[in-house]
Amino acid sequence: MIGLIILFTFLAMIAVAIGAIISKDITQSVMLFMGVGLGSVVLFFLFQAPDVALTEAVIGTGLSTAVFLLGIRHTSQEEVG
Amino acid sequence: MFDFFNSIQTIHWIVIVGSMTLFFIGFYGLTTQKNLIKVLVSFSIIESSLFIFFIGLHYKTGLVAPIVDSGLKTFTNMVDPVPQAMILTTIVIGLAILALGLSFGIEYFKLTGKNDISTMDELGG
Amino acid sequence: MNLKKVLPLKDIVFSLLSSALLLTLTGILLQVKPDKFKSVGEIFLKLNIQTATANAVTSVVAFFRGIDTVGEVTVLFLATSGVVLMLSETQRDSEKNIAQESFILSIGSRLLLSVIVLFGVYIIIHGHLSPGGGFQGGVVIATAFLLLFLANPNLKLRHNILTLGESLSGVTYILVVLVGLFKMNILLGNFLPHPTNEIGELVSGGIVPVIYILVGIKVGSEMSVIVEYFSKEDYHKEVRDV
Amino acid sequence: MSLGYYFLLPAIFSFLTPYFKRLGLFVLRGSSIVLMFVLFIQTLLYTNASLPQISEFSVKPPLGVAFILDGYSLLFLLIFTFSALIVSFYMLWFFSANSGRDEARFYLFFNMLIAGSIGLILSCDIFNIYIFFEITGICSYVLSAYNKDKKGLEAGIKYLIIGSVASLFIVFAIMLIYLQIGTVNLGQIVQRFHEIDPKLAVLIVIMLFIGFGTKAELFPMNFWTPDIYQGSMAAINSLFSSVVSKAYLFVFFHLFYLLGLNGKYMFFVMIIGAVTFLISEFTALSQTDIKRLFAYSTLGQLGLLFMALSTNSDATVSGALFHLTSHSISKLLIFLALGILIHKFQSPKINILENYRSKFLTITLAVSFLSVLGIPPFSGFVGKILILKGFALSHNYAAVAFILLISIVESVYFFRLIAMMIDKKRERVDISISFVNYAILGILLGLILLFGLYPSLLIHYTNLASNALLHPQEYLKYALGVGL
Repeated sequence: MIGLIILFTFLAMIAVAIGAIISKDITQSVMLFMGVGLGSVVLFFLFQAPDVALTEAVIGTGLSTAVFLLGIRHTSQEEVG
Repeated sequence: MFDFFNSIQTIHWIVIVGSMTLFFIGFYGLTTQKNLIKVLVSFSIIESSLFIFFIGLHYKTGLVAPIVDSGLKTFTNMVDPVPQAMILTTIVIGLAILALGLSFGIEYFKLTGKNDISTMDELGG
Repeated sequence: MNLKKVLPLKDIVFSLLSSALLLTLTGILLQVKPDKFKSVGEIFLKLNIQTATANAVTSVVAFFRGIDTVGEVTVLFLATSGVVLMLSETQRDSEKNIAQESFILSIGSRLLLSVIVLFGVYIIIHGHLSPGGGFQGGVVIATAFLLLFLANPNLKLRHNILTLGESLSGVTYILVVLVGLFKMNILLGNFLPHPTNEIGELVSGGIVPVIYILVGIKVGSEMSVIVEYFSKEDYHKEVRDV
Repeated sequence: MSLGYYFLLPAIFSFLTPYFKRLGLFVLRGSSIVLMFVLFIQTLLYTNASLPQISEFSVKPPLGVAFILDGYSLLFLLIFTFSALIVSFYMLWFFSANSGRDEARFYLFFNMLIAGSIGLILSCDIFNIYIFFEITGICSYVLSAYNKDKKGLEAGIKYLIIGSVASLFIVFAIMLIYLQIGTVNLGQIVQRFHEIDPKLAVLIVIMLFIGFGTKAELFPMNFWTPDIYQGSMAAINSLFSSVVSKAYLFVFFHLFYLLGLNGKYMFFVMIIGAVTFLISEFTALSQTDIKRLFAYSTLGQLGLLFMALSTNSDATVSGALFHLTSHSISKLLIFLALGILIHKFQSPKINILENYRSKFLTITLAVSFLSVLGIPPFSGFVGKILILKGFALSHNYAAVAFILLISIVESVYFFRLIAMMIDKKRERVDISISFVNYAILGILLGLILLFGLYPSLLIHYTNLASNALLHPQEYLKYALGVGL
């Protein structure tokens, strides 16, 4: 069962990552990137690494996204600025 | 059918193929994207893929997280703690680089109104 | 380095090349056999009972590979200083904009603040017993400040206290490293008593929880500064001297 | 004495910078000088100690991390601490001439840049090396953007992206190494490296090569270097040229010889070094920005060093290390002197050399140009002749001819610059040089002459270094913690 969960998490992460790269809207791209982070949190929990999962959740996904979103407010929203 | 998916060999294959695909997506973004923020997003995706790769390959069936609870009293049958410690360090460093890069980008945008790294042409022979 | 005139052909060739590289990389990695050697981590797991720390990851981070964490804390410190250097303006106060603050948001954020900070402190002081520790707890505390900044855009943190916490915890951390040299003749030695039968208790593990508390204070104050500088509303989208 | 002080003391000083600033600018500037002085004195004391020296953290190696000082790192440590001391004095003049800067943060990054570079050369643990790689990296990014003008920020952004990508490759390589042999200690990696699956070993080597080669400014990953040099201040350039790039070069060759790659990859690195040398010196000919010109010159000399250091012969490597030291001193002098000129004329163009009038500056600059070029009786001559002698002894006459040919190209632009400096027809402006700068440039000039006339002073240390680099058995014994 765990193998299937891992497989589907990976598929979701890949889809979200492609979206984050090809999206023309920066905010959307950052929000999709947050999806990649959440997927990796799930995987870290499944791989018995709760410390890394907590760190990724708080730092890699939480604060990074916050810093991204706060930073975007000061720059252009569109791809070409 | 579930047995196939639960064997550690399959899980490792899924981890390798999945994380390398993520790595490639991030790498594609890093080389084709011109917006600084999207470059940083691609960079973070590559980092995440490497973390999953490393932690995933150190997971083996039947091992538990390296923490003793009330029940357990010995450190046996646990996953390797060193990779987790290394990844923890690398995640924090990634955030540091990200914040620094964003602050450079904001300041550059305030000066020039551009956040496109391909049009940076102040420097050159 | 003007990449404007990129031919589509170049893109295609590049994509093909990188896909080929990826396939080779994956192919090589798939053939990798598991390691034949006893890894450092397994030896650490065996030795871990001597440090009397219930969480093996914490003992690796704070003790066995403690110098990495000193470096990591320094990296964060440098990044924070870099962000402050970049985003600080000399005449910041001249054009202060008065943003309207929402009543419910500001009351709610103040109520939540204490809870979140408490949670962060819990994560920090239980770092050697459960998942989490100085870095995670410090960032949780900073998240509380982020909430506060979102609710009250005009809020200003007391930089004196933050700088004091940051400097003091950093210097104390280095001193802890040096005391190990003088008492145990090895840098970062575990000079506090750490009897192994206390494993799992709140006060156990010698210097490990001390280090994580110091790291927590330092990371918390640094991340709050980063969040404050990024959430400043002072920037307008006007372009200076183009 | 403990090697840990090399990292811990700068860290304490950096954490305390806000309080030094509150005590006054004098304390702030003085603190950095005191720090660098202490580190330099400690290094001088180590020249009399028995090598290698070790200081461990937490647990003894191979489990824990340790700092190890052997002959190879001692030479670099001397160069780094000396350069740092010189630059910290120079900054006294710089900040009194350009007041109103954020001095506290400059000193913070300056201290940690030196500490990070020293950490890179002392650490015997590859993950720890990665941490110092990032510390040095972040300090370099911020210092190149320190001016907060368009050029500086552009340099900072470019450097940050390139540096982060390089660090990704290093992280990947470290992960593969740990997956295969379960260790990050250099000694154990060396012991077990042949056990790694050969295909994977090639992959690891390529990744380490890309990671450290990018930062060590090796072709073809050095396209970014001139931009960074052009965008940042001259004082920072002197550090990039004589400390940071040398630290990465140290790690590159340390891993190169430790992992036993000198058999398989020697020819490859030599060719890449030669290409770097060739392209950089030819590109330097057409530069109009003076910092950019010397960036290409630095790249060229690094290419020469890569050629000579990869040869696996004691004589050539010792000569290359001599050349490295003399190049560090010359480039320190050149960039610091150019900093004075650039500050006076507020222009980085090459024609500022035609507009000043100062015999002292002309003499020091000309001497350092001739030293880089390898004209007797300056120290660069000894370095170059030792390299050529080493190549000739190993019957590699093609390399000898190549180096001599490229030196002719090099001489074209150096003599053009000297002609611009002594051209009498131009109208010139008097330039005043402060006492500190007289002292600094005088000391550097004296060293160039000293090592040129009495090379045996330095050859003792370069022989020690080349011996430690090519025969690392003692180092490995310490890294493995055997017999401690």
